[in-house]
Amino acid sequence: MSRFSLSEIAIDPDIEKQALDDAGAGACVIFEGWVRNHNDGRSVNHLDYQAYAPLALSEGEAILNEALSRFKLREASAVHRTGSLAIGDMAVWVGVSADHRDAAYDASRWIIDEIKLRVPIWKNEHYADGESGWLHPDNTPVHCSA
Amino acid sequence: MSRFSLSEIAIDPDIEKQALDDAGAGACVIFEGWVRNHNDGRSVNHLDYQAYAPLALSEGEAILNEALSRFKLREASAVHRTGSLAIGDMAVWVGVSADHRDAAYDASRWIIDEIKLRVPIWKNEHYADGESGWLHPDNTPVHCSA
Amino acid sequence: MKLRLLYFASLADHAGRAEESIETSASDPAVLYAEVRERHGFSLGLERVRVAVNGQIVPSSHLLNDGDEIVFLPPVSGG
Amino acid sequence: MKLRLLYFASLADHAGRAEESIETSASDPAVLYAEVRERHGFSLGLERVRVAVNGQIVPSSHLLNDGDEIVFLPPVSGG
Repeated sequence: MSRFSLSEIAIDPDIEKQALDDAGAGACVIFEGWVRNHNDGRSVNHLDYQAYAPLALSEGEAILNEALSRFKLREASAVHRTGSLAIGDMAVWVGVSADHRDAAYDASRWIIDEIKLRVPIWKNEHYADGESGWLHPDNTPVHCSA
Repeated sequence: MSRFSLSEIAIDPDIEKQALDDAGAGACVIFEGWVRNHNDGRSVNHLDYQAYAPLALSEGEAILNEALSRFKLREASAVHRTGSLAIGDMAVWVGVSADHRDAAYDASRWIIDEIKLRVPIWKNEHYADGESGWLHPDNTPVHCSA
Repeated sequence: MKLRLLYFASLADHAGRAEESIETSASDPAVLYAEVRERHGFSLGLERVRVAVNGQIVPSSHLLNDGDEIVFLPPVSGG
Repeated sequence: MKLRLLYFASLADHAGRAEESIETSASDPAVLYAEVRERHGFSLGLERVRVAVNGQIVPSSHLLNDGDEIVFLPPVSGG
């Protein structure tokens, strides 16, 4: 069963969470990334996520499996949106369950950091002033034209 | 509006999460404490939570308000169960929203640690061998009789 | 004076009750705890319990008044 | 040999397309990137892009074969 997925439609956190169930788990940490109405001082209207799907899926899967071996977890699961998102929409969902909360927090943070670092997904922000632009990992704009 | 509550019935995380909505929020971290089927090497059947409600509510509220001033959050909310819980039931739900994930993770962890430290709620575990016992904060049993 | 005490968790088990009203001359929670500890055989020392009077955490030297509601809080285990 | 290239994000904008098939003698992705960078005016240097061949991340010195699918990955911004 795959632990990482891409979704072209709204993420349903209740369905995603079912993958974390385990009678031995005492702690569950969930991270959700939401589309903000602002970035780097600019007003954002909506955004698009583009993924190189085959590699995104294999990198995401590798991250979750590595988390399961690095941290004392019961389960780990994540899903990332693609396509067009509005303010408040969920862009990414990361869930882990563990016996104890130390491992759950550490793993959750590690997974989202690795997703942002490694998974081939790109965010294109559309600003209130009508401009748009692809972003670097640190959320600064890509100035690719001279 | 109160940010901390006690519930005698099952916590509904979808309802709780509505308190976190904010168009400026880009990160949401949720912690859920679930009833484990084991503790300290013993098999657990179910457990009871007892609260000194007036003080639990004011301490919980103080913790969430303190989190909002300590960390750069948009919203923070928490609810703790009382009464009898079965394996897999949600004992506590803690949610925060923030512009960035650093603050969201730090605040979430701080809030659950403070709840476990300060809020007058006690857990009585019922073991598979028929015994039961109140627990200390570190989940070791209270040996209150000689 | 007359005070109302609430007991929780292991203290309630030891006292065999969740609350009681008592007549006492104890001037502060420290003296009061020694009194009820002896009566009910509590094993927890005063240094392990926090004291709430009328829903507020107070020092064990807090001055008690007639009609106060006192709770000795054993170490908590929520979450 | 014939190769298929996919472009994403800012590279797709610059190339004005999401994919193209090209005839090239470039033996590895480093040489190939220099070729397409010049043609499309990519501003990102090779040190800023990762290379995927047939869905796997590879070093820029990876030996290319006829029919390979190559993706130059600009810095990602998911999450």
